[in-house]
Amino acid sequence: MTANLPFLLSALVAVWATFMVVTRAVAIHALLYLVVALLALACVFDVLGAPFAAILEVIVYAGAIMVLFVFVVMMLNLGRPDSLRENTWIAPRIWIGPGLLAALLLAALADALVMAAPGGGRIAVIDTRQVGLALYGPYVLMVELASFLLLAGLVSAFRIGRHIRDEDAP
Amino acid sequence: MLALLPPLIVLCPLAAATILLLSAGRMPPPAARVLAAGAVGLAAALTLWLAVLFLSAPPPTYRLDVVLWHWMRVGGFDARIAFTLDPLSLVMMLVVTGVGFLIHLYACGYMRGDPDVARFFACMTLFVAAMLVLVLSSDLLCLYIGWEGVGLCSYLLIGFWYAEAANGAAARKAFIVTRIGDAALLCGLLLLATRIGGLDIATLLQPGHLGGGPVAEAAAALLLGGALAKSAQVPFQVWLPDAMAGPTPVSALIHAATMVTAGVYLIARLHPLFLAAPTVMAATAVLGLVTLLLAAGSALAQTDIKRILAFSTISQLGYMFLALGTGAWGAAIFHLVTHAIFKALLFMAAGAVILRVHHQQDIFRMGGLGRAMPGVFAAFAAGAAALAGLPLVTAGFYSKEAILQQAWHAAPLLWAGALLGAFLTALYISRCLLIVFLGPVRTAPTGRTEASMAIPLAGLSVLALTGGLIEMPNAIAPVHLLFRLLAPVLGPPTAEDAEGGAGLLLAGALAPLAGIAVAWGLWRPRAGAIAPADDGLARGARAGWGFDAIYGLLLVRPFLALGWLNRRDLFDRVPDLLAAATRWGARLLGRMQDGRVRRYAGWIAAGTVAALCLAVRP
Amino acid sequence: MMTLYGLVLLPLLGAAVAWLTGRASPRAPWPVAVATLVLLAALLAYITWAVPAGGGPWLAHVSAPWIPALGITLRCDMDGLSLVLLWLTVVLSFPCVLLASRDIADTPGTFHALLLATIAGVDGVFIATDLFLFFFFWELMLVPLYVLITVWGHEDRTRAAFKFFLFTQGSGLLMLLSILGLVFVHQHQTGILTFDYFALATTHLSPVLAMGLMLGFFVAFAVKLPVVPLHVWLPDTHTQAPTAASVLLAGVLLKTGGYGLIRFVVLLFPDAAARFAPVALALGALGILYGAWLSLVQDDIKRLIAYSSVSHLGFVLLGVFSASPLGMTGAVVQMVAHGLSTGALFVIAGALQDRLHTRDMRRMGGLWPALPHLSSVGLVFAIASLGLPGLGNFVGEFLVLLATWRISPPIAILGAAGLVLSALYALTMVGRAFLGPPPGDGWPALPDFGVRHMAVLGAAMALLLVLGLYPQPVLDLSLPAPLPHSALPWGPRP
Amino acid sequence: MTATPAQALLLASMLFALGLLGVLVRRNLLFMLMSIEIMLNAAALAFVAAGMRWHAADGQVMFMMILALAAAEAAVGLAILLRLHAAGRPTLDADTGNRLKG
Amino acid sequence: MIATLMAAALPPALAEVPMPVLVLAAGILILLLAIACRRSGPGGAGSETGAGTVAAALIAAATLGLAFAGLWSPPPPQAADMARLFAADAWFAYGAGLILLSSGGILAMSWRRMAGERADEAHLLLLLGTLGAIVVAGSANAVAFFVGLEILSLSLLGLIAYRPRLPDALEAAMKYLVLAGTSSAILLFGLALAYAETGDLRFTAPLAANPAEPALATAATLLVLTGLFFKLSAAPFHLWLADVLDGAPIPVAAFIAVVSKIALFVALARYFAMTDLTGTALPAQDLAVVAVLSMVGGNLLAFGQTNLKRLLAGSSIAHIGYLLVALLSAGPFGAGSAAFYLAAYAAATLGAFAALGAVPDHPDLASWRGMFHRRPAVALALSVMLASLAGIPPAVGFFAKAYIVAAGMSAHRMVLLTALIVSSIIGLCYYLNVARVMMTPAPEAAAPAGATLPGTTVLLGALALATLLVGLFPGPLVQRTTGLFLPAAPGGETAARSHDILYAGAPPPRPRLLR
Repeated sequence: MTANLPFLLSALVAVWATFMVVTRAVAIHALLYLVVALLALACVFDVLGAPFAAILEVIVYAGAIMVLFVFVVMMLNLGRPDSLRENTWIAPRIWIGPGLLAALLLAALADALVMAAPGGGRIAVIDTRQVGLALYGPYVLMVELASFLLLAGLVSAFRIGRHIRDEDAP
Repeated sequence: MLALLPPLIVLCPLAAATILLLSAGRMPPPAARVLAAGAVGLAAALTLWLAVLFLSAPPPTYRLDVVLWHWMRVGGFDARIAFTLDPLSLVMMLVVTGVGFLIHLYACGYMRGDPDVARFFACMTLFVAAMLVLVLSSDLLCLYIGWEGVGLCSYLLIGFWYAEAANGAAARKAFIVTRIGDAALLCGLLLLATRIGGLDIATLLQPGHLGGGPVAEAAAALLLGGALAKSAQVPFQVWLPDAMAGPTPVSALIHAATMVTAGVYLIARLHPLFLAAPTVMAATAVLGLVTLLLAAGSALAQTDIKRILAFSTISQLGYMFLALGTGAWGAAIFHLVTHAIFKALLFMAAGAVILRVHHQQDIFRMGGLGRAMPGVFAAFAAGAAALAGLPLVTAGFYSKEAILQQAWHAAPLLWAGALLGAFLTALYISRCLLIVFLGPVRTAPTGRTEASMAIPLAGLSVLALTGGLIEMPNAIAPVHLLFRLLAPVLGPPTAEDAEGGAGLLLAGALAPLAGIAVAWGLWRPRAGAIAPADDGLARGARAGWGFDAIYGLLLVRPFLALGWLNRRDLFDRVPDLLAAATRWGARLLGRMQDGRVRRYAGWIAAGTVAALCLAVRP
Repeated sequence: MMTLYGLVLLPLLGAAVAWLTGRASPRAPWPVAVATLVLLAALLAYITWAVPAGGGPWLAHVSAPWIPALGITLRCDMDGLSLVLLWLTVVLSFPCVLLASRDIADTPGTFHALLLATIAGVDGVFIATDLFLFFFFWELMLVPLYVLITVWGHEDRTRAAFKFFLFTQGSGLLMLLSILGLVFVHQHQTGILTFDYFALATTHLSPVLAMGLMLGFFVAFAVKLPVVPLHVWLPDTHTQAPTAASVLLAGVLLKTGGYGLIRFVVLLFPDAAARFAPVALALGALGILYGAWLSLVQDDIKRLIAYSSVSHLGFVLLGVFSASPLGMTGAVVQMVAHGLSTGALFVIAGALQDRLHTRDMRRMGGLWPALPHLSSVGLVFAIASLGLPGLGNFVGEFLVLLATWRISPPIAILGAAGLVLSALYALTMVGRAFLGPPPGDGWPALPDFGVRHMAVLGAAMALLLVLGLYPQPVLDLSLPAPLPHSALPWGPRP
Repeated sequence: MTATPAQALLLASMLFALGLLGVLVRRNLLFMLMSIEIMLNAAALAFVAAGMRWHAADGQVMFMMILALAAAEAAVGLAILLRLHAAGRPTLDADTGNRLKG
Repeated sequence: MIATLMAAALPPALAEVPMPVLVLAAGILILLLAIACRRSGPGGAGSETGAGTVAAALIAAATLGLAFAGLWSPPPPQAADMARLFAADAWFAYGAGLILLSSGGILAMSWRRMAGERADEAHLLLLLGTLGAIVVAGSANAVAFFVGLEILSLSLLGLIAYRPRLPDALEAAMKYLVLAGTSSAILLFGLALAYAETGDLRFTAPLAANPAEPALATAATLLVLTGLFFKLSAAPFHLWLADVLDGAPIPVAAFIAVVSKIALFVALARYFAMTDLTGTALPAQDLAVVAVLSMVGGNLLAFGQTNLKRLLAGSSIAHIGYLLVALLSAGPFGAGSAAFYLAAYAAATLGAFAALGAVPDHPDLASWRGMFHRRPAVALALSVMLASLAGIPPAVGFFAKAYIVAAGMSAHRMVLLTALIVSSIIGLCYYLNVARVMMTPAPEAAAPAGATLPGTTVLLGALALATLLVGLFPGPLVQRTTGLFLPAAPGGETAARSHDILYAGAPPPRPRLLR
């Protein structure tokens, strides 16, 4: 039980922070909670024996992607009216349906996980080396393809984001 | 030679009809008249020649089969287009071509001035051809061609003056009412064909081929249905009075002399079948009697001269059916012949009258015409006398007497009814004669009767008076020319009961005389206006005892009303419903796409969750 | 005999030529169509004469691979039944083209191309003996007709064309299910995947299965024939179609339903058909009476004729399911006669509409003096359609009723009652349209039928007369060829 | 003992459900994007946990792929978001102002 | 030969990759370089010369052509089964061939449609999307599948919002982004669960791993299915399709409706290659429900539409349903009929969109009135395409649908076939309605200006011809599509069983429903 404590703690934090993300009215608050959640998840990764993933989670996710979000939030220049409006949009009434759906999904997944619990052997640490070997061994092609994935994202984002400020320009 | 003649005789009017039809109205009217009358005259002459040949050197069995071609031969069923010449068909041919020729001659005069005379004669000649096919056929299916063909011509000719809507309605009514009978007849044919495998009359009538019992009864009943409708007997009599909408020669030829007697001919031709069906025989007799009384009663109340004659025709046909029902085949045919003569005569005389009084047909608007048109008066009187059965001097007396005698032997009640009918017959025809030809003049006649009309009148008058002499009761003179002629077909004439004969004869002679006397008492010429009786009984009688109204109320109206309600076709609503359901579904699904991305995500989630929930915990 | 393919290819070729020439000149397609039909008739005549004497019931055969992977071939066979119906098709195409389509002003090239394409499809249906090929033609012939109705039809053409297409196509899909079911059962039994009619006929089927498969076929053909609850597309379609399409529909297309019933229902599933016969007979009688009844109360003259078709084709159903050569041949004769008489009636109704710009009989009447030729022809064909003995319709109806009487007198009596009703509606039509007083102050001068119309319709009448008085050649031909291994429902060929 | 893969998967499920909840509830596109990131993250966690169970690095390889996707998707998504914001939907409301429907 | 040479010259790590993927990747890089060179060249970024676009189009066309040729290169040596990323089998070759041909068609459609905006990036994105599609079609591994899918998604996003100044395009991109993201996450979660259950990342339904307690495997399968269904736009995951097609430029709409769906369907079939889909067991049942919903729902949706793009969206949903029927008809014909139908569907849908593109900016049905008079060739071509979609002879769709029905019949899928027939009849209504509208004369003789672009004309003509010719002579294509679908890996009982299901020769299953 005690050995399990770090996992439980980080898991609790992650769930709580995620819940806060979903329920916040102010975007920047939500983003910060998201960062918290991601950091908590990084802890979970570490507990699970995936230090490389934990590090990437912190650097790329919490670091890079979230910063991107923060920039955008800054650019949008949201203010008090926005958070007030946001509050009316997340009135309790509209939570019922989605909440039910999410609960059912969780129940079904939990049920499946409990019924067919994946065997829990000892957790061995899979270190960066192993990951690197896998990544540049059998999955090297995927890495190359991932570059095309990023290229596609790049071209798309470039295409969409160009001339964003002069809407009337040809 | 003998074998060649029957087809040739049929061909004469048929060719004329074809030429007249194909000329499509371009033929000048005189040519049309000459062609039609000539063709039928030629047919009549050929028939006479045929008769002479046949009688002088009869074939061994008094029957000659002329097979023209196989009509259909499939699946064990075989029908041929074939003619049989035997005494019965010979007599019928003589009537059809002889009377037909005279009526065509008469029509040449009667229809003068009508622009559509070619169409008229096309139909008339076609009718003669069809009627000849009817009487000559040796196969019932072939007979059916003629049977329907005459019905068609009847339809075309009743509605000849088509501009009048009522004429068209009358024509349709005639065709459809007879068609109901035709359907029954067809069912009878189907039954027989199923049993026998063919409809050859000779095969059919071979003893033991069909046997008796319910099958024979059913077949006979169905055939009787066809005969009743064709011959305007109760309960199908309603079409004939209306059929008087056609030109008078049509009434004379089709609705008095020939077509309406087809039913009589059919039963006489198939009498062995009917003999095997005693119930149907009884029904035939009873229906005949009922018809003759009802129609005679109706005739007594009519005001239209042609309708009087129409009801009279129904009534006289009732006599024939009575005769058939009592097994007096010869008497029926005898009456058929004499009736064809005197009724054609009456119609033609009436037609002559009608032409002269500007197409006035109401007898109460006529009167005193005897002085203006003595010849027509004489002809009408001769016909009326024959119809009434004036004893000894008229043809009608002898034929009716034969029927009465037979009825007495079958059932005295039938005889009594028939005797009452004879009385009524004399009464109504005398009424007609008295009102039309005697008394004060109410409508002044103009013009004069043409020779082409007068000659047939004269000829038929003579026949109407003397035609009966070919067949006399034993009590008067043992002359049995007709019965003996028909014996090979209809069997030997039944032996007459000698002791009752004279008494019956006397009764039969007195009834018409009494009728004439009563008529004289009621409608003798007197000054002042006369009007038809107008009490309830008379109105009912005038309306043909309400059969039309009842049929209309019970059959026609509900049928049409239901049809009208369902005019848009009940089943047609089903696709509409389906279409509406589809549209509804489409709208529903379209509403799902309300453009809100959250909603879309919701559906995705819902689908997933539903699948998961169902799968994980089934 | 490769010429069988010509029956399909020649009209298609003609269609292409008509379409192409139509782009150049609006007057060109009509002669092309006429020439195509003449050639087609010549080809059919050649095929008819080229039949080897005494070569068995199947008169011609041709086969070529099509989709070998699925055992689908381009197999066509012709027996007397096919031959009779092919002749009917060719003969009825002439009035379509000679009388009805000459005056098409709107893109005549396309019109004639579609007309010829329809004829090609119908020809294909009548000769295909590969079930998939049959289905292909079955669906194919709808398309040009749909376009014909949609583009050149009357006021409510869209709905009518829709209904027509949906009903026939939908029921066709049911037939596809049955075809495939049969094919796979056959494959299951023999291991051979084939759509060949003759091979499939040897399949042994359990009663339930046979009934199910037969019903699939039956529904498709019943829609086309039509059989009463499924007839609802027909009145609308016939009413709204342009004259040529009406003639083709009534004259030929409905016959594919009857043909299918004979070839693919009764012969392919004799036992199931025999068990189904009571229902089919009842439906036939219902159709006869219901069609006649509704025909009687119509105001639209084309609708009246359409419902009369429903009534007449009820006899075909009776005949087919009477399971006797008598009924079968009667049904064929009835089909041929109905094609001629109803086709002619549609020509006449179309001509009336062209002249009066209405089909409503309440606005007609007294046309005889104004249009003597048209009216007399109308009368003649009305009489033919009421089944006057001596004309073709009577032979068909009589044989059918006779066959029906043998197995069920009550049904036959109902059928005979239908004859009374047919007289009723036919004469009502004549009375309302041609006879009686003209409405208002008479008709203005109207163009009557000319020589062309009279000649073509006269030829149709002559054919009806010949069929009525000397039907023996058709009777001899029209008995469908039996399958080689299985006996006909009525035993050996007489 | 330490955490089992099952527990980690359960955690991933919870995060996943929460992310889905966010997508379904929030009308603001920014929050939707965040929720999608949460869901992707949950999936990544699940992969890592699964990799733990089999002592294989494949799970982490997949994690990295997901990371790449998350980055790319965030970039494109934010670009669209900015564009929408500039093009007249300043509230970033996903529900109103939709022209494509029906 | 070139392909052989290339294969020989490649580094060993790339040897496993199917040739078209390599060619496409190379082409993308070349195009990227070309664009970069041009932008930084003397003309600079501002030069909107057509020459650059033409050059880009030529490069893209050459790439697609070479990739298509590469399909005939000798199959790469297969790595050990577990680690295999790609399955370059016949099924892949067929799917990739269809994808490449369709992409070529879309290229022909779009090569000046995008003018006004720079088209070169569109070509780049088109190639990227095609690459993603081919990777999806050929992936034997979850990682490869996922990466390919996301390449496809992301390039689609760029393509949908290619003209971001149009609010519709932006809105469509937004919807696609949110929903594709959600569904990707669901898919990923499913893949993760499957990996947790089985321990390998093969892209195949994980049902066989632990038959005793299949709950987790089932959940995983269902989650993966959700992702696949979303991309295939099968009901009830279809709602985005109409909006996105409506908002996207016509070539892009065609790309979504054709290329993306072919790729996903090929992958879906591969996913279930080892699964017994004959019975009414779980994945089969799920697929069947979705198939019915898609057929009926899609056709109903299209039935109510007056916008041709949205109508085609509905039609596309319905056709996915038909394809699922083929997939579920695991008999001798199931895979063959699905492959055949894919080709018919691709040709017809592509043609329909090409016809829409020939009369641009008129997606509204009402503006197509009288098209047979105004633009007869376009109307005729569209009619042929719609006939093919509706399954009317002589278009190829007729045989394709009949083939599917045959497959269904041989597998006794009576319920599905009933739904197929009912929905086909609904489908007929709207296809015919379009044809009817084009046949009704236009009230005013307002012919839309602008002639059809040559690329579109050629494409339309070729597609119409192909649709009719293959419709009349489907034999060769049937031959080609038979026996395509080899199971990815023979292993154990399941594989053997699926082998039985997929091939003729083995005794067919006992008829159940019919007996």
